[in-house]
Amino acid sequence: MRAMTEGLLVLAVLAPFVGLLVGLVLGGGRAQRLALLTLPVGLVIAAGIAATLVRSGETLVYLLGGWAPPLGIALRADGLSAVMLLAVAVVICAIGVYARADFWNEAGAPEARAPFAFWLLLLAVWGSLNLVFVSGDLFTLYVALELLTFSAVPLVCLDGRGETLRAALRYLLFALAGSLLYLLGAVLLYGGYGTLDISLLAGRIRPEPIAWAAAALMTVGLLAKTALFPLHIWLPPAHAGAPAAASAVLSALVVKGSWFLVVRLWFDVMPGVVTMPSAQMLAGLGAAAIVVGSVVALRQERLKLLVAYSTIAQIGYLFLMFPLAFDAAGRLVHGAVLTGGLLQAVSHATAKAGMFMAAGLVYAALGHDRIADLAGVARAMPVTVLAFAISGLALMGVVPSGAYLAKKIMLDAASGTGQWWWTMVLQGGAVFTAGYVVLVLVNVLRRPSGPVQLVKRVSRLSELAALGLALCSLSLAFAALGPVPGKVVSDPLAPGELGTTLLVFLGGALLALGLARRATAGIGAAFGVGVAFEQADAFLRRWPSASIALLTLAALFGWLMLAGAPA
Amino acid sequence: MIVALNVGLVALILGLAVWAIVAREPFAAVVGFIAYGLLLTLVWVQLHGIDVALTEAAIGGGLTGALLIGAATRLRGTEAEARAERPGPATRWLAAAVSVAVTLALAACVLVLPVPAPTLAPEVAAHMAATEVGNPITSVLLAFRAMDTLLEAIVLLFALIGVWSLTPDRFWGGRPGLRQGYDANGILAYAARLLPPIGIVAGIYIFWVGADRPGGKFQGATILAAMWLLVMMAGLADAPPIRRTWLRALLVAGPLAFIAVGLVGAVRAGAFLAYPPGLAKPLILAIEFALMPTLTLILGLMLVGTPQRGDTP
Amino acid sequence: MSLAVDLFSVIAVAAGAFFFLAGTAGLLRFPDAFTRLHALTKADNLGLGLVVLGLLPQVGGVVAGLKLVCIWLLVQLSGATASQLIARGLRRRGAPP
Amino acid sequence: MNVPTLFGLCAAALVGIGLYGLIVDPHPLRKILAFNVVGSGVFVLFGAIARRGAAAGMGGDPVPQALLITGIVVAFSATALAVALLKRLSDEAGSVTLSSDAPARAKSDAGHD
Amino acid sequence: MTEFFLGASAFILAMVGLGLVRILRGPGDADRMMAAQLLGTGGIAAVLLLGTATGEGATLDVALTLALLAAFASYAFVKAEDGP
Repeated sequence: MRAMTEGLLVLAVLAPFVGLLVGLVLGGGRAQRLALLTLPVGLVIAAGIAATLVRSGETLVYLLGGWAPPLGIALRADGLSAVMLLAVAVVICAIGVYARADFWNEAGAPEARAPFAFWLLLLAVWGSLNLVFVSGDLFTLYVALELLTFSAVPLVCLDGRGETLRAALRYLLFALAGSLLYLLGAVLLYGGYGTLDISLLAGRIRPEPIAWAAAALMTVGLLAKTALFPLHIWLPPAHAGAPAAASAVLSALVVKGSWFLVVRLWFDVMPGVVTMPSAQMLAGLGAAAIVVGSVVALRQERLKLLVAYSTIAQIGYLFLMFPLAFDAAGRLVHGAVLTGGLLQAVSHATAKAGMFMAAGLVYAALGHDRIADLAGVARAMPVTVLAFAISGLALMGVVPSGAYLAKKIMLDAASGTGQWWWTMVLQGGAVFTAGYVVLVLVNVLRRPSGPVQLVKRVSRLSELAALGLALCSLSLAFAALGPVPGKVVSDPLAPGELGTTLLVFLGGALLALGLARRATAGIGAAFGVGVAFEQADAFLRRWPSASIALLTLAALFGWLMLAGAPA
Repeated sequence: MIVALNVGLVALILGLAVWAIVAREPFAAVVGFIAYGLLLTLVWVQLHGIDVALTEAAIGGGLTGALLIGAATRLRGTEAEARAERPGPATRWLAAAVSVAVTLALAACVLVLPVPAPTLAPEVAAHMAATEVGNPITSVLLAFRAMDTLLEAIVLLFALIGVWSLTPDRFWGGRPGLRQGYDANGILAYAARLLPPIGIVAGIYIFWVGADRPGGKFQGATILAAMWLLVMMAGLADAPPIRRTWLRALLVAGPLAFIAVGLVGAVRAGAFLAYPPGLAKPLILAIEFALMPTLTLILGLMLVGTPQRGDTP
Repeated sequence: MSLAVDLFSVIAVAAGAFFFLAGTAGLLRFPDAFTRLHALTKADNLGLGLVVLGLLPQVGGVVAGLKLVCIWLLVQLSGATASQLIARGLRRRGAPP
Repeated sequence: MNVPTLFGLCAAALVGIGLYGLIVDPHPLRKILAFNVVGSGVFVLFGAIARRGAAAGMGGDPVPQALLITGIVVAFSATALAVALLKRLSDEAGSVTLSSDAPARAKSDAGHD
Repeated sequence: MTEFFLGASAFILAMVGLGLVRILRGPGDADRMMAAQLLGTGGIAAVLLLGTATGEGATLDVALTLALLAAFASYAFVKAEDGP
């Protein structure tokens, strides 16, 4: 019986892949029906893994071929993996429901390229992500990362326009550079310790030059794939140019794969090697991502680009937990903060997918997504706007969203460890998020000068899928209350909490007023700041700057680990 | 003598790598890179990795070279545009500085690698008997780390799906690449009639010896793919339209068979990808046999590229 | 006997190496592309032939020997076809012969 | 200096050379080439590490050698995908530059106005 | 004997290197392509000598693979150059 439940780990990876393989042969409409059929199966498998884990309370391990590491490869699922598996399954299912309208191959009609490719690639991304979550071997993880890249890149240019092809090529090349740095680190680790198995390595690794070099190279390689500022060169055009369903996959899920690996590396492979200063730098990059991503998002004229830039800010959020998760002895530990970070990742995954779906629906209905011309949309498509608004609220961390609970946990840790500066970043980040959400909402709620022209009726099912994900994110705090210490959220509806929420909104509105492109160009100083941020972003997203930044960061991380190591 | 040889080899390799980066024209750089691939094969021989040398000879010397040469020839008109974007000296110096820093850090790591070196060779030797094959690399690839090999086939398939997804909509389902002219008395047609029979024998031979000596399905499949490409280049055969069901069935047959054998292992031997005792070698050979046509087709089609015409020949 | 065989190998391989030297020297000295490549083709193929000849008694076994000869033949074939094709392409585009 | 160390240092240099090309050369095809140079550097390093692990009558540690084969295949797939993308970009856009900024902005607006 | 084969291998490699320097500089792409093709011959000779010196029989298969695919890049070049 036990082997059966652990076999679920294999099935989680195999189910999407087999669906893809068989779908490729069936072709056209049948591939798509098979893909839709695979979605609930995968969801059940993920739920099964989560249930088994909750029941047994210990990490699931499956030895492939019966060979134990270091010779063989083990699949492992701990709480971290299970939560991500489940979250990804839910989001993929919602995207599947949403995408039926955009990518539909009629039963009798000849196979069409875009729908066929989309459904296969959706399964490909899913299987690759599941592999990232359960693999216990650094080389298998490298292959999983490449699988993820190869399935994500074609999603970017499904429409085949020159601009998206360019975005896809840029994404591919930068991501490949990142994977090589990761592989280089893994190779060094094998040279130093003779194994690639995560848990064996954790026991053998010591703070010494090989480990520092490997940690630095692998970390920045993964950051390049995650698009953490200032390595976000590829993200805005890729995520904004892709079809909405693909954008949701890329923005909500694909970047979480490499982020998850950074977490794995730092917390599970080399907690004794990475140091507090390097964690501070990682979170510092995250803080910079929040500021730059949010301000540049406010400056966008188009909704999808705004959402893409907000993704950069949210990626920054995901790295704030690292310096807060150190214990008194200066080691990274699993604990409440990691739970908080994970919660943040899940709430971003759901909310961001919902947001991109809503933006895609607006684009499809209006035939454009110029923010300045969105007046009246709220009346014309209330469900879509509601989905966008709720996603926005969830991202801001309004009660009872998952992000709210995550923020609480981290604020608690920040004050507990005396790192007041992260308190500021955490609070300020919500204000920035409020800024662009308010900007969009103000525009869609405005009274239009004439009747709103809809070029296409959007599918009600798609709207509900977006709304469902948004609600999911907004109510995550309830779902996660179990494993979290009760004192953190004693009374979410206390006057103080509501006051904070109001303040966040107010701050966001002010930011939107001051920095947005069109709203009020009159406020001179703030306007100048906005332009400066835009130019800095444009400079950093040039290829030479981004790649030099990549290697410089590797050197900095290496140096910070070396300098911060216990003598 | 061996030192002189190795130092000379290293000098040549570094020189060619620099050439591939700094040469003015992309085409010249690509030719340098092909020679570089040839020398890498020698490096693998020197490092006692004959299996790797075979892979490098087939992939680096053959397929990658042809792929890049084709691209460089076709993209000749784009050089001026790129040259105009060349970054200024400050950026170049900065780039050089960070690259040198990485090299120095790596060199330092190479010099402090632990002695004695950690190795899994004794572990492999101890458990090889259970896999019933004589080539340790094959033991690793198809038993100890069989999952990686399954994933490798899936990586190739993903890349092919990616290449196909770039098809212009009007050509979807059509034949990849351009129609190749056929000249019955041409030199290419001559080569394409003479070489493939030898190549097919050699490819199958290298696949067959792989169980017990250096070689294997992948190297063999690469040679077969190259022969298929040669026949297509000479216009003796045309690439199949990508909507054909038989083609797609062959493309997934290898991985599906691999997964099926793995599932049989889960039922009969207690774990996915485990082999029941006594059946290891036949099952390994069966997997390799099933993977051969799949890999050949994927490699060949990946080189031919995106469909650029309709279904009609 | 073994000494004579070894001597044969040494002489043949040395002669092969000499032809590689000659090919490279021609490459560096001859004036235009066609003569250069012509010289190089001849010299290299002869060089490889002599090396193969010298190695024949050393590899031990008929199969290995056959493989050696096969390698030489293959290189001959691909060298001849490739140079013809490239030269023809050159002429068609009007390069000076 | 022994053979693995020599080739290990060679690998370190190859990685640096390739990275430099990856940064400064604006042509995507040259970036693909540079990616392959970096990749081969990583592979040679792994090969040198495998050679250091020679034991039990084997000329090298077979585990890294087997992984190298997978690595070479993955790098080849990446190259093939990148080249296909590059060719398609050149066909579609008539230019292969990577530097055009925030491209989605101009195009999709123009398409619907 | 081993030393001699290694030496011959090193010598041929040096010749290959010298030739490369000359030819990679052009002037034409056809020259370069042809050069790469012909230098492959030297590479194959070097592999054969090396394999015999180390007594590793399987290097013959490496050389065989190289020989089979030796002209492959040239064919691709001619096809790309002349068009279909």
